Amino acid sequence: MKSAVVVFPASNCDRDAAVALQSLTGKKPHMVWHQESHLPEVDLVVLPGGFSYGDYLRCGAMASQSAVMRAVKAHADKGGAVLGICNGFQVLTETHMLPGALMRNADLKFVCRPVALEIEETQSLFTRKYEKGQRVHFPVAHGEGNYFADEETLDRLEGENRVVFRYADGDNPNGSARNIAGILNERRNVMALMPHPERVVDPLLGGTDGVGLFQSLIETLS
Amino acid sequence: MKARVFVTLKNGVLDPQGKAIGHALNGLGFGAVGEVRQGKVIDIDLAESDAAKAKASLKDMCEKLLANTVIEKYEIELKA
Amino acid sequence: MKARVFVTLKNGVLDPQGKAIGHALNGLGFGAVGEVRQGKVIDIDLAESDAAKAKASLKDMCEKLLANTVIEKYEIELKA
Amino acid sequence: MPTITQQQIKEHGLSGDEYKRILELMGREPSLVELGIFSVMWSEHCSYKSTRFHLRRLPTKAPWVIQGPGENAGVIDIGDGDACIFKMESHNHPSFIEPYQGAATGVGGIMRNVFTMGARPIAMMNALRFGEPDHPKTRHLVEGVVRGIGGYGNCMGVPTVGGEVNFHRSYNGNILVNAMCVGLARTDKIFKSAAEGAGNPVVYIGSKTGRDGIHGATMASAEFDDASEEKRPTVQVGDPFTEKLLLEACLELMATDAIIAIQDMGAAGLTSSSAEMGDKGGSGIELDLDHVPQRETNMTAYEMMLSESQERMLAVLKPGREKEAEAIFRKWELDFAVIGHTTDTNRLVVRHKGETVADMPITALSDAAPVYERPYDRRAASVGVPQYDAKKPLLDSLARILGSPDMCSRRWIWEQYDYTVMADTVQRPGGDAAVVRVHNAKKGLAITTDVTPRYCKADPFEGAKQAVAEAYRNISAVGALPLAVTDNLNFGNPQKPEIMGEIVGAVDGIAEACRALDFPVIGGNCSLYNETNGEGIDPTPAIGGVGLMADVNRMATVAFKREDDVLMLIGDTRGRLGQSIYLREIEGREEGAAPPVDLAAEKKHGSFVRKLIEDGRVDTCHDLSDGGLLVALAEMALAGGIGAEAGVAGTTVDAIAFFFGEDQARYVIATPLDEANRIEQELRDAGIVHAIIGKTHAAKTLRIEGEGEVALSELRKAHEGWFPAYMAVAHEN
Ligand SMILES: Nc1ncnc2c1ncn2[C@@H]1O[C@H](COP(=O)(O)OP(=O)(O)O)[C@@H](O)[C@H]1O
Ligand SMILES: [Mg+2]
Repeated sequence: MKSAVVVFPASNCDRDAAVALQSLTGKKPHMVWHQESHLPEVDLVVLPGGFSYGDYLRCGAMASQSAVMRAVKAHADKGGAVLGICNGFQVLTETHMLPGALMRNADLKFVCRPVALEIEETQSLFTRKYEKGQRVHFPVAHGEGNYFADEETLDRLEGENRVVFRYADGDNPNGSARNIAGILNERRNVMALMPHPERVVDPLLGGTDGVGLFQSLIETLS
Repeated sequence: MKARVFVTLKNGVLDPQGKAIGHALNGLGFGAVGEVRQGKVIDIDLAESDAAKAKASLKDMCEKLLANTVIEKYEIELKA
Repeated sequence: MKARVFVTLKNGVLDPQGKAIGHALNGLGFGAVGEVRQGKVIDIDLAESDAAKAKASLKDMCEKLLANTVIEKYEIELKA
Repeated sequence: MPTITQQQIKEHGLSGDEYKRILELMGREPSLVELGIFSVMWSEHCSYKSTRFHLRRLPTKAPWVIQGPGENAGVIDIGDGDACIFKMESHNHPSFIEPYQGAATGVGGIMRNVFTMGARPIAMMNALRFGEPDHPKTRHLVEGVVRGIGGYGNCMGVPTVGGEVNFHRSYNGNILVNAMCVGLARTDKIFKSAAEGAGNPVVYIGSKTGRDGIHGATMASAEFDDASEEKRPTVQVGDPFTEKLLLEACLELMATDAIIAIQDMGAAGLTSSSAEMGDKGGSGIELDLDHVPQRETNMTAYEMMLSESQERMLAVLKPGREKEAEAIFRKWELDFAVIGHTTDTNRLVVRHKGETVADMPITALSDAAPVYERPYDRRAASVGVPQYDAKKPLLDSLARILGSPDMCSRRWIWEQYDYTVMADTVQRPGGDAAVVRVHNAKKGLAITTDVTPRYCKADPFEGAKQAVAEAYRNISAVGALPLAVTDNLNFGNPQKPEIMGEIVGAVDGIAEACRALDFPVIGGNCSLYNETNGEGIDPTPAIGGVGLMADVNRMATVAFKREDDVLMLIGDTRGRLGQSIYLREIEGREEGAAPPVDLAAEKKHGSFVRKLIEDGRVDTCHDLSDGGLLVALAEMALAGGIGAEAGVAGTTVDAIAFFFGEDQARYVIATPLDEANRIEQELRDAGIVHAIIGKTHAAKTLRIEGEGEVALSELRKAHEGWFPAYMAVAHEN
């Protein structure tokens, strides 16, 4: 599987994503600067976590206007896989490649801790190595991860099995509607989540629950 | 020309910040405070003297960047 | 009564957000955009019909909570 | 030429004698700009004039020290060509005025100190002191400081991995915000600030200069804003986004060989960075302020030289390399300007709008700056063994202590910090020391900050020794070898002999402990005049320690891991309750002698424990500090979710003193029985006092012989409860 990680000004989990991809795929991902208007030939594009543009104005708003996002959109339109993590999720909603918006956490505080997630949907290239209903722990680290969409959109997401990750009951760290932690686009080739799978691929760092996500992609895209 | 843009949450979109402020104000003894909503105000210096053009351009800025129209609405005010 | 409170940075105080927005707008081709400053607007429902009293109370809220008067200034607007 | 008035001299914080000295050094009356430059360079903050004489006594050398005090940060060799660069610095006063921005810019400032030397920051720590919880300002300050630290550090993508927090009335009017940054570089790629050679371009990089942080009093003439008549605030606002770009751009430039010297613009911005670079390089510097990127209009030379706008750096490049450097900074969308050049005159010359506004010998700002041997009075240390009610039920007291402001869980704080970003945090907040792995290696760095101000108040010398010893213990307890410290000396007004006596005592204590423990001081910071209405803070010499762990797979944590592990107490327990947490929280008194520190025992016990962990024989260890043995056992049980039982193990010490005394040089380890037997024999052979005090057990309780038991869930409720409940109350800003 060939992959690329997009780097926006003040992305800061770009290295973490690259390290995880390299250790699991054996290949160094391409690092793509936000001003590039073309992507290299890759199977997967990752929009990493961080504070693109300092999270100023709205998280992900300015990054969504960058040249590279037009290329990412074209890649997705051709059926290429896109994974957004944390700030990457915010960028994808701002670009309207995913529905809804990520608002300030309900208690207004930045939160960093491991959370329990349930795998809702395994019919996806991102989660086929997990079992339906499986419980995993990924860390979250964000101030604005409170997923919001109107009721109609939420119903549609659920009806089309596009809710991939849900915070386990009682462990919703940000007030997200219907405990939603990660969703798919309609075509099911773009997925984003607030928790950080790339931070749980090494037993020393608090677990390996994130490996399944990358393995799923490798298996499908290689 | 100076312009002021208001970006506020649409009705029906939950506003955790506004809620927290209302709560804190009540806690501080401001019992008369009911609903509170928080938004942004963006003041822009614009090198454009034609009001209609300025307005069109500001609207474009709002749609493209300043507001996320999924959750927010905006108002534009031109000054002097 | 409804009130609107504007909280903005005092002149001279660095506004990183405003700076970044201005920069982004220029980057999007809005060349006429000069300085940009970002502030907050807070809309408050107030169970108080006396305008003078409402104003006094809002001023108190600004001083105590809504504005950080070390770096911010505020304006109060009463509506209907 | 303006004539300097008595009033202006006073407003610049200069004494009559100091001004006389300036006249001698200049051979004429200074201009206002020159006076401003003298005032900041001769300030306590920049010149260390009250402490410099004493700081010379600190041990600063060791074979592994690459750079001791004197540069932007200290540097140690951690093997394989890797260097660890770290420093701690205070941002106390600004954080009291505006907690969010004060703390945020404190974090930004210390990060620049570290990356200006070529290091990528890999971990942040913070040592915080607030007033008593009931003080009307405390909540607002806690909330703002924590949010500010997180706001800046999280955006930078550097994990904030630990720290310490105390509440005490002595900080009601002067909180302490000390931030520490640890970075990594290659030993052959360390950048310094000596601007050697003449004719080299001086370049300005980063954010534009505004009127931030220029001290109000000196600005009376130009202070009002014409539009609103509002007084210009002197608070600096942090811009972590720009700092992140500055970090990446600087590291990119540092990968070339274009830089001769580089220094961040911290306190006294352009003035101190240019003067210090010229001084260290033995050169002169000529600046033309017309080229300085400016955020505001009509800035005067005085304002530009004294501005403390954040996120700026000054560098001296090799001639001809400007274009290459500029391209890097443009890519990162940062300001870049050549604003001067080095000379061979040894003078700082500043021009603005075609006029020379300052022209002064650089040595007048450095070597010739005043050094005071202020009179001091080392008052007698507090002594005595305090009385206490020996009948109070132990476990009730434990629950109260675990739920007290100084001893409760800091989760509310650290969950607002991203402590896992960079994917190398192998030991998170909540343990003795944080551990971050060296990227792509097996080794790691253990980091801690420590000081117990109530001990320092009772006895500055023993208290300061204790701060160093506790840092040493915390690092040893995770299995790392303590290598070096940075200190942050927070005190009251040094012009009072009793405060100066505290400073002298503390410096001597740090010096003695660091020497005995092979734990040299490679950097530090002094924050004096922490006083309000004549009331000084308790002496607070915070110690930031760093240690090296050869293999992060062999690391101990405080959490109990198995049932039926034997609990071994290492070190001598006399049951010293003087100045203890128990005495303060349960008896309501702070009195008696602070626990004495036996440095030989610290070294011996620390080395013993470290060896066990390094050899992979022990994975569960906690050092004993605040609250003593029982608090440590409770923390170990709560962290692991495993209960335990313990007793006084045949000693004659009274149970309360045994379980809550704060004797130093102690650790608790937990291991399976057969390993415990072997370790016991080795302890005996080594002549180390020790005792088997109990074991972990299946029940989720803590049971104390003769005292009954308490459910872990109850202890957890007390421990986790206080902070969130305290912060949930609405407060004014
Ligand atoms: N301000 C803070 N920020 C982050 N972590 C903190 C802070 N204060 C305390 N902690 C963490 O809480 C734990 C307990 O702190 P403390 O009781 O001071 O430890 P010790 O007694 O071992 O020095 C440590 O892991 C420490 O890093
Ligand atoms: Mg400890």
